Amino acid sequence: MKRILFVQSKAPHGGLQGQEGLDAVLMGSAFAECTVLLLDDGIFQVLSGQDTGALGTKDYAVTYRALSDYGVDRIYCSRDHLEARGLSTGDLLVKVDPLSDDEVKALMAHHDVILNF
Amino acid sequence: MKRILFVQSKAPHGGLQGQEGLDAVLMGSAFAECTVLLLDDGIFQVLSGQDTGALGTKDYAVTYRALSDYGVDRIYCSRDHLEARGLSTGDLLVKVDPLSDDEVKALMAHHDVILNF
Amino acid sequence: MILHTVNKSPLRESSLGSCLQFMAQADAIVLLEDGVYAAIKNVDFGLGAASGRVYALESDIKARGLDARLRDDIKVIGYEDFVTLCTEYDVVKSWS
Amino acid sequence: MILHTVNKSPLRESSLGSCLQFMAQADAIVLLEDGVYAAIKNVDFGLGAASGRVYALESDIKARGLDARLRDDIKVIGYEDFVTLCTEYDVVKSWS
Amino acid sequence: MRFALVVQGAPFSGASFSAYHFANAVITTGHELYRVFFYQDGVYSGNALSVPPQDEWDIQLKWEQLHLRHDVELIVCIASSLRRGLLDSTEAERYDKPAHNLGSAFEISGLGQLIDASLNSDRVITFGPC
Amino acid sequence: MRFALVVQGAPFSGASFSAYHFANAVITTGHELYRVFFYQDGVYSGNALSVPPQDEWDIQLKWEQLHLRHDVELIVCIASSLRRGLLDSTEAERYDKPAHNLGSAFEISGLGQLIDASLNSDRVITFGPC
Repeated sequence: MKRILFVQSKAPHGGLQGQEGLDAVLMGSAFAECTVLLLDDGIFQVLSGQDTGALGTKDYAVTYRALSDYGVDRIYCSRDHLEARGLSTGDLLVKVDPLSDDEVKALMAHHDVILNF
Repeated sequence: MKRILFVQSKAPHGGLQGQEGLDAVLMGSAFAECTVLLLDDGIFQVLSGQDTGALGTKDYAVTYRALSDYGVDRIYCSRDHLEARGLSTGDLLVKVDPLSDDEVKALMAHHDVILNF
Repeated sequence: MILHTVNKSPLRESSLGSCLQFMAQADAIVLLEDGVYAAIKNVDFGLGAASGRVYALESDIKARGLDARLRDDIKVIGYEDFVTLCTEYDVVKSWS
Repeated sequence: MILHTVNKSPLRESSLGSCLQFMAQADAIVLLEDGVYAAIKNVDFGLGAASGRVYALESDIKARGLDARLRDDIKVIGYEDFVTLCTEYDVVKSWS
Repeated sequence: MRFALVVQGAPFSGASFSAYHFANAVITTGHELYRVFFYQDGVYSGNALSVPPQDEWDIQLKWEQLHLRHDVELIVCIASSLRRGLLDSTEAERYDKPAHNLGSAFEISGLGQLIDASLNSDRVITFGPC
Repeated sequence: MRFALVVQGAPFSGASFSAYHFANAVITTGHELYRVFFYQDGVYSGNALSVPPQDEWDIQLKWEQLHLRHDVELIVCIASSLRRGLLDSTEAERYDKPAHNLGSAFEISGLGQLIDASLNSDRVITFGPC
């Protein structure tokens, strides 16, 4: 079974990359072993407390909670990028495992395909 | 006569901002006193030696040379941003006056409208 | 006096850095869209220099879940306040 | 082994920085589109760490007038070389 | 005061949403909205063929409603819209294209409208590209 | 080797140009081009109504020529293209839109094609968004 790594690196709401990246994960989860890695501003996508009512964009972050139902039970992020944003895992709306730089390198090398959003 | 400052801040060929920004300057020159300020990667738009033959985008940088014919005889840039890119005015295909940070502030305050590309 | 607007995340793009570099003493900043991430507390993006003159749009703050995570010197405003601010400064300059 | 591609200017966006942060010893980088600005000489964008393993696309270099302004440890390649490179690495990861 | 807005970002980059909210605020606070000029990727806001999902705004429709309710002038720059394939019936005919896709509330015109807006407004606000 | 390309950037961001050059190189070096999947702003490359100036490439036409010459599969993602107003005749009818604008060389399909391409190609190359 091929392993696909989905890397989210863009902030939510300032563009559709995050939302359309998550759609790709949901589709992939039915056919392959999928893992999600949050880098750079991608970490902001799982920040708790998002409310897009006044803005008009979709409140898609909650879908991250459904990932485990789709068999995607591994969501990682860069510990360095999390801390650079003054955040901790307690700020996130879903369970995320922070990784050291070397662990991120190993995770990437462990996959057959890397899709980037 | 209103004074319009056109700020170019994007690199060429990786998008149309620079090219479409220059089009706006040409149009503006017929109706108002126009000045061009190159900041950040906008400085790369007037780098000499550009050749887009293989790429397929437009070699529009030469149009900067025509600006003086349109009555736009002042092109400025940030000296700090020029040097941060390892460049000097000798690298540029048109005469550009480098400004200190304070001179840039004064230039912006001197204008009625600032259009950004 | 100039009102600067910034709509890019400070960690991802250089827009805020350039804005702060060329911002005069009497100028002010409005953070909108991804620009509001610069207002997050515990992280220094250079906004201290403009303390008291930094505004952020409420709808963008809320959409990104930042309302309880802001520096205390940020003034959260609505669009109507934004319009009024534009009338109080001579020129509006966007950094994107 | 991973082949990393970067298509953003290092002074404007954080893509190259993140790429270098997570690039392993045996990996290589291809600079394309605005990414080629990282190959400009006299300015340090951290490429020294990957010296000898940094490639840049000729058509992007020429379009931007950089051919006479490159670091000497940059390997300028065409698209066919780029395809071949992709076959020599296990995975291709884009930073954008 | 008289305002002109310049929208340079594509619909989903946030620029068009922000500009729309701002345009409404100009009207509700009693100021005058002289013109909204869509330039570069901003012209995509005028695409009448867009079909957003139910739970997302249709920004093209929002601008159209604003135009109908408050008679706000929505100009898309011809150079940008031709390149990006936003055509009204006239341009579709001129370049013998089989169809056109510009919303009826939007009007194709030249860069002169941007300069005119700069000269004849008290404030020009830009909603930036990505 | 078998290649799949993912184009996520809009036509003028360079992504579509780079992907086109790369696609040609895959063919000329004797490899197999399994699929080009246009996602997010990449779908704008399929807009048949675009009218670029003479001295600039018509990237939609270039992709069409590649498709006709080498029978390369060009897929645009339905979710992205509906949102952005890139419709073929079927989708235009389904959402009763007055026209359609997708080039005939492009085929609308779902995200499954991206996953399939990832599973059945040796290399997947992404040409990034802005």
